[in-house]
Amino acid sequence: MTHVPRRPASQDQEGGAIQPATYALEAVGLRKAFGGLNVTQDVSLNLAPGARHALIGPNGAGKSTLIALLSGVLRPDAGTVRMYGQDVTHKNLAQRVKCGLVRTFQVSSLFSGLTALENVYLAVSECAMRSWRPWSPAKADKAVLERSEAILCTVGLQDVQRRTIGELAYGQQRLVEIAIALALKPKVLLLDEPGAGIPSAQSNLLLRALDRLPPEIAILLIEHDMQLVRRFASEVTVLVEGSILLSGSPDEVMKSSEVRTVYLGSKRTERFEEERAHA
Amino acid sequence: MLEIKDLTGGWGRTTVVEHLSLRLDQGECVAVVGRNGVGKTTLLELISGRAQQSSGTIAFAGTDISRMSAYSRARLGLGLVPQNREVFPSLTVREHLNVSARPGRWTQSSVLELLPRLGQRMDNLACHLSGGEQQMLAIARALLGNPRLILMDEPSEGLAPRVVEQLSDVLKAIIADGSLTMLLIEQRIDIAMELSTRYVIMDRGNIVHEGHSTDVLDGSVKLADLIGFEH
Amino acid sequence: MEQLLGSLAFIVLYGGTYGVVLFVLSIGLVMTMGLMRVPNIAHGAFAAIGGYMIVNVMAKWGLDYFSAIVFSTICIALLGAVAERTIYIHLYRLPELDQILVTLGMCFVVIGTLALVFGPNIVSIPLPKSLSQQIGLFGRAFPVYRLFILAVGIVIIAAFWLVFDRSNFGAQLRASVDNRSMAQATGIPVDRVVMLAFSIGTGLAALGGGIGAALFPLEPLYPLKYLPLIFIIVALTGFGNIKSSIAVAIVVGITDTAGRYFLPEMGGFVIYVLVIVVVALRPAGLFAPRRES
Amino acid sequence: QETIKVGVLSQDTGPFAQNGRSFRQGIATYVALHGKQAGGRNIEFVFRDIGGPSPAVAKRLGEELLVREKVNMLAGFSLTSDALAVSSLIEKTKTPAVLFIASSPLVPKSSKYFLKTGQHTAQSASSAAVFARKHDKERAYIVVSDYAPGHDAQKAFGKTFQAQGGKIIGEARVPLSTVDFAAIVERIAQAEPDVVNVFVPPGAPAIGLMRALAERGLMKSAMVIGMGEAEDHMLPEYDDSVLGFYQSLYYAEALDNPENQAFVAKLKELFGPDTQPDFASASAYDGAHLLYQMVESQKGKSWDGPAAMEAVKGTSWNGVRGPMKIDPSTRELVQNIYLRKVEKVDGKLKNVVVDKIEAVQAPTDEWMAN
Amino acid sequence: MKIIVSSLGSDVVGSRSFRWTDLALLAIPLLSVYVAFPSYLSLASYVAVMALFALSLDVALGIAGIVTLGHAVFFGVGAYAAGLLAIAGWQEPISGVLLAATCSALLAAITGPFVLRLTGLPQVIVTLIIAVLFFEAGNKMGWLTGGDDGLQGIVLSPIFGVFEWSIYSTTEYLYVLAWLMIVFFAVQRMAASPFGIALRGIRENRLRMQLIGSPVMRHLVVSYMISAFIAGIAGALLAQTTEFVGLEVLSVETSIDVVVMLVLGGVGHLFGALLGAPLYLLVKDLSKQWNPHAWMIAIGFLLVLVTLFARGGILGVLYAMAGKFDNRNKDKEAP
Ligand SMILES: Nc1ncnc2c1ncn2[C@@H]1O[C@H](COP(=O)(O)OP(=O)(O)OP(=O)(O)O)[C@@H](O)[C@H]1O
Ligand SMILES: Nc1ncnc2c1ncn2[C@@H]1O[C@H](COP(=O)(O)OP(=O)(O)OP(=O)(O)O)[C@@H](O)[C@H]1O
Ligand SMILES: CC(C)C[C@H](N)C(=O)O
Ligand SMILES: [Mg+2]
Ligand SMILES: [Mg+2]
Repeated sequence: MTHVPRRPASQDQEGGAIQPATYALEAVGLRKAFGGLNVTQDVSLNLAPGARHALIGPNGAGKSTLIALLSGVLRPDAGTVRMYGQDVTHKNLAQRVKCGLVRTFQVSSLFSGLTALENVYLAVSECAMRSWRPWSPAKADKAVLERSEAILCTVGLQDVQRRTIGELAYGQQRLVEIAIALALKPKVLLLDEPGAGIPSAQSNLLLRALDRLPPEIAILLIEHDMQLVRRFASEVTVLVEGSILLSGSPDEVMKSSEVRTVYLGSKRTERFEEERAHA
Repeated sequence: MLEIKDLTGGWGRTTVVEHLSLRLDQGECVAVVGRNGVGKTTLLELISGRAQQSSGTIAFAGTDISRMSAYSRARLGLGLVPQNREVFPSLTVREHLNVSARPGRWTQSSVLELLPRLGQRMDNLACHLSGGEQQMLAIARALLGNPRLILMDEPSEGLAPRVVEQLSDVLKAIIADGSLTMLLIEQRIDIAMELSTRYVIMDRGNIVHEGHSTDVLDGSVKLADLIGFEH
Repeated sequence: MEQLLGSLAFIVLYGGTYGVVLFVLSIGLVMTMGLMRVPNIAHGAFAAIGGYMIVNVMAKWGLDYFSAIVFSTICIALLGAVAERTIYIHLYRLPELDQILVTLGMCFVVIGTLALVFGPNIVSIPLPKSLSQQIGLFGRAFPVYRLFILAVGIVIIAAFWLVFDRSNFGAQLRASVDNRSMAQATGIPVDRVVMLAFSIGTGLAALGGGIGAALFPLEPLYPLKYLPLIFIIVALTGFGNIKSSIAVAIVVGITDTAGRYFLPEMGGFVIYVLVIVVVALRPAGLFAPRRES
Repeated sequence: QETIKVGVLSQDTGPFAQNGRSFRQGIATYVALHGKQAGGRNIEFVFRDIGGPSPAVAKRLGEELLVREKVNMLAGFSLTSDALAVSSLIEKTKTPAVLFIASSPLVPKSSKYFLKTGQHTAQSASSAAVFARKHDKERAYIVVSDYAPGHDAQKAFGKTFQAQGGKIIGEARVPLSTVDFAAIVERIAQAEPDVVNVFVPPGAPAIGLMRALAERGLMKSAMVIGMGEAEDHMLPEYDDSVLGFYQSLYYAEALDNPENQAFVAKLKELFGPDTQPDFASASAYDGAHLLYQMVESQKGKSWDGPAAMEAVKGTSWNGVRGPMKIDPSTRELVQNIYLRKVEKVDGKLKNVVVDKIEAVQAPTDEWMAN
Repeated sequence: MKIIVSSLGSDVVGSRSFRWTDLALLAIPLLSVYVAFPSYLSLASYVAVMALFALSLDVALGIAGIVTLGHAVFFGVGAYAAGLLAIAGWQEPISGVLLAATCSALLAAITGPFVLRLTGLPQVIVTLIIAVLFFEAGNKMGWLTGGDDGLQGIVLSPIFGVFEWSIYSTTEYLYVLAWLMIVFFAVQRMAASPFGIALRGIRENRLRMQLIGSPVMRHLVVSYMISAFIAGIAGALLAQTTEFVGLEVLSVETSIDVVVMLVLGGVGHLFGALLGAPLYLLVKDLSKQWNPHAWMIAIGFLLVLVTLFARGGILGVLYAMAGKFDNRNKDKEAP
């Protein structure tokens, strides 16, 4: 499949100033609590450039919260987030996006009154720094328009690009969600259950879209569909009750008995073993 | 249990489902599969009474429910797990369970036993739950209404594999003993086939193919070809 | 010193009763706006209609003050139910701006009609002898009328506690409003629940309009004139929290009275400034206890 | 036969709707008594409703009256701002305009084509002070609504009261929108004045203020004196709390001069026995008289507005309010100010005239300025 | 609570852009008023000023989704600024308008960051409260504003030093009309620009907009300033054409009026503002002639009916009819 990124050999956490930054995204000691509930407990996570990393774990383990902390939707109670060595903990959402940190939402969050094309157009024009132009007509900006259409094409929505989001079926909305993320030229892409609502047989389309991304982009994926995880990820981290249980290659992780008991369940694991045998 | 004849309907003036007929017997679980946007959800919502029906009939346990409100249908014993979860954001988990409870085999404690995660978050507002927890809540809400026919739209979405497994085991058992009938939409073919007895494939608002789930499970039928996915 | 104590007693007692009237007047809107998510600009119109009704049944049918208030409260509650069934039912689905506009339109119609029928001037509700007396309290004269207001407030609070804390009603109402069709599909009798809640709200508005007529005089423009004040209560309450609305109303009543007392020239605006400060400090906090979703 | 058109700018809707109604009644009564003609010409009134405090609309309607309706004179004006808004218009077109009740001294100064049959705010306010001193009141508290007329009244009362040896122990301007006066009245009560001078708009504020004053016992312990807060037709809106309230103004329904008797009788005949006149309808009636005089003065000549004005400057006549005279230099009126007290007559609240101060002149600008 | 603005999002990227012919289409009926109803020009210029004001609200409400019941603040500040400038001796009208509008825009830059942090009802309430406070401040600062008496004595020099002001409102009408057309054209351009689309994105989903890296607050503040600038132009024009400024320009009623006008015309279409103002004033005028209190009833009913049955105002109805037509074409294109 895709290449397997190697962990940077040695790495000095304190020496960011001396050593050139190697990790695309680096989270150190993140904590977050809602009221009395510790949702994220001292989580540290690294993504090398080009990483294909999956995050799995039981419902309510804190995966979406972690993404929210990384992307700046939530402020961590403690901890640091760095991108290519640069501390972005105190940057807001928009600034992080400008640094190349892009995410999708578990529950679609789109511009429902606008057309699919306009949704993507917004992202493309923002990315191309065109959003301050108040005078030239939007449709005259052919470069932006063409790129928007091209991106919709990659996710297979070219036929419905003139429909408003409210008119699209759920699965199509999920694809617009991904199209927007792609439009932002991400360096680090955080995907929260992108496959939900897309037929499993059609998730090819999704994987293909991801494959077409420049290989140096680091991707963190949350997904409950183990087939997708296995086909996509080169490294898997398991989050349980807000802290990391273990990390490793998909095979390692799925073999772990702990992961089976808290997350996978027995049958699913069997089937997974089977599939692996077929592969 | 459920008899749909020549059903046509959709959203507002747009017709999505056209001249569709389908029959479910007591204690059956029928899976509806198909590509995005072919009208699976719309079919379900037509049955639940939330989409607009323009012609045809829907009979439930011998009663014609085509003209009934969603409320009357629910009271007759129709349960719904909608696609977007549609939990009530300003209610706590406990309040969800309270307002949806109707007498029957499912009680608060038996539902919480099945979905223990919810029990830990009883006093949280639904809008503060994680995606999977919301899905569990939507399922719990439907079960607590003790429906005779349950309509499930992608119930496994967002749920951890272990939860899906437990859930499908329990549902399978109840369906098997004949006390629950289910119409299931599921994108994950493996789960759908495991749970269902029969499947139908939809395309462009109609049923284009039917078959038995066992055929898919044992590999004699390749669903992906029928649905028409590109590989 | 004595003067200071006298001032304090005045502020607490007058401000408190003022707050209670605000509470009764606004609780219906707290419910419709907070629980039912309909910014019902016409809320004050129900209060005004109720007030005018009291004046007229007292004058034309010779009803006494108390029966007139009860009568009009019930009538307006029924009117509210009818309005909910015929007009508001179409609003739940609309965007909020449209809801504001429709109810604003209704408000205009009521104002115009009241002016047309009863003339543009103020009308007053004559207080019965028993209420227009004074009694000694905390070493100073205190109108019985204000005590009556306090008593009514306490009764209403108790009733609310019974309905909302001891039953599913509140949760059913919120569910119905969050997602009407899903609530129906869950088997909640949405229509009944919403109608009942609405009718309670409008009935109470009429009650507030009636008992508060000495503080907020009745006139055709009534529905719009006191809207900012009622809005403030609703906003500070944090949309929909009935329990805190009583506290907020009383705090507002007392702050307003104190402001007018200590700074007569600017005092009327202390409360507005307070709202702005609160919003500046806690833009989400006080207003929205829950996340939008 | 030539017709002289008079455009009447009034407030028929909105918060000042009462004024508009009174204007129409006053004019209609005058026309009923004196016919539609003067000086051989027909006189026709054209009404326009400004509909609230909106000078832009006033100016537009004024322009419409002049351009489209081609009126020869303007009249009406409840609010000072409405009058000021049209001042540049009448200046340009040399159109005489009669102010019925707008009483700010700014207006006659803004254009030489303004005449008035109302008052200078200070006439009533100063007379109130004179009256209070006559009754040996020493300590005055002034409470006015915080807007321009209120400021004028506050100034005039305070100045006159002090000039006559009284003492102002407190003054407060309350926001216009105030209807609950409990707090300010509490302050007033603590200051223990023996006279309270008030100036608030009629309607909800006035009723609220009276009620609060009575509740706190001030209506009895002090002389409460205002201006036009409780005209007779408004009294049914008050309860007994208003008993004992004094007002100083240039008109009272109870005046027993023949002009007033004829006016009141015709008014009741035209608009029903329950109709009561007030200062606005009286001013409109007297204003109509002034307009007729102006037309009369141009008898046989071609219409000349400025000349008509010149002709009536300095006239004096007996209006429904008694003798009145236009001061030719300032175009303010010299008129009587009546002191009235609300009492119960035959079980009904009524304004009873208790005193009058004769031939009150408008103060000079210098006096008002400092 | 989120306030969703019920404008019909027209497909800017997909639809044809504004053409000069549209402007001509607009100009012809407006100019014909000049010829056909010379005695109504004073009313017509008032209507045009209000249309411009409604247009300014459409930028805030219809495009950027800022729900305000306090837009009169900017209108009023523009009017007072223009009036005070003229009284202070700055009698050149055009630069006067621009300076006054700049004052309004600066005010928006100050209140904007505070107001725009809010959404939904809190935003409505806070704008309402700010409007109340500004009205009172205008009243209190009598030394500057003339308080309740108003600001009078405004004298302007002829436009371009050539065209004299007239009491027949001929100059006034053309002057206001010129401003209206220029502003309308500019706003049209803006609405169809990338900036305009970004604003619509913010209106639809603010959080998501931040997440595509958009400087949401700055966009909002700028749009608020643009809207305030236009409102300031309208206010200044009112001051110049009536040569008087009264406190009511700052009143809450003015704020409500302009919202009603815009809604009757149709929110978010820009043309709606141009239609709504005359409709509102016409209905008000006609019903008043019938009975002084009837206008509130008439406007009230109209408001209810338009919102319930003619979503998107008059223009919404027109668009819906055109849209049906459009859809048919769209369906034909689809395979
Ligand atoms: N605002 C909040 N207030 C209180 N609790 C919250 C809040 N947001 C999230 N939580 C809780 O934090 C926990 C973690 O939520 P999160 O959404 O991160 O889970 P998740 O791992 O993404 O789960 P899923 O797989 O179901 O999506 C959940 O139990 C949720 O109820
Ligand atoms: N609530 C709705 N309002 C209006 N149109 C809708 C609505 N839901 C679905 N549609 C339309 O109905 C058509 C069928 O969609 P539907 O959701 O039924 O498909 P689906 O088969 O469930 O797809 P998916 O697998 O993506 O969930 C779509 O074109 C969509 O635009
Ligand atoms: C009391 C009245 C004679 C004063 C009048 N309302 C005015 O505006 O001047
Ligand atoms: Mg999640
Ligand atoms: Mg679906």
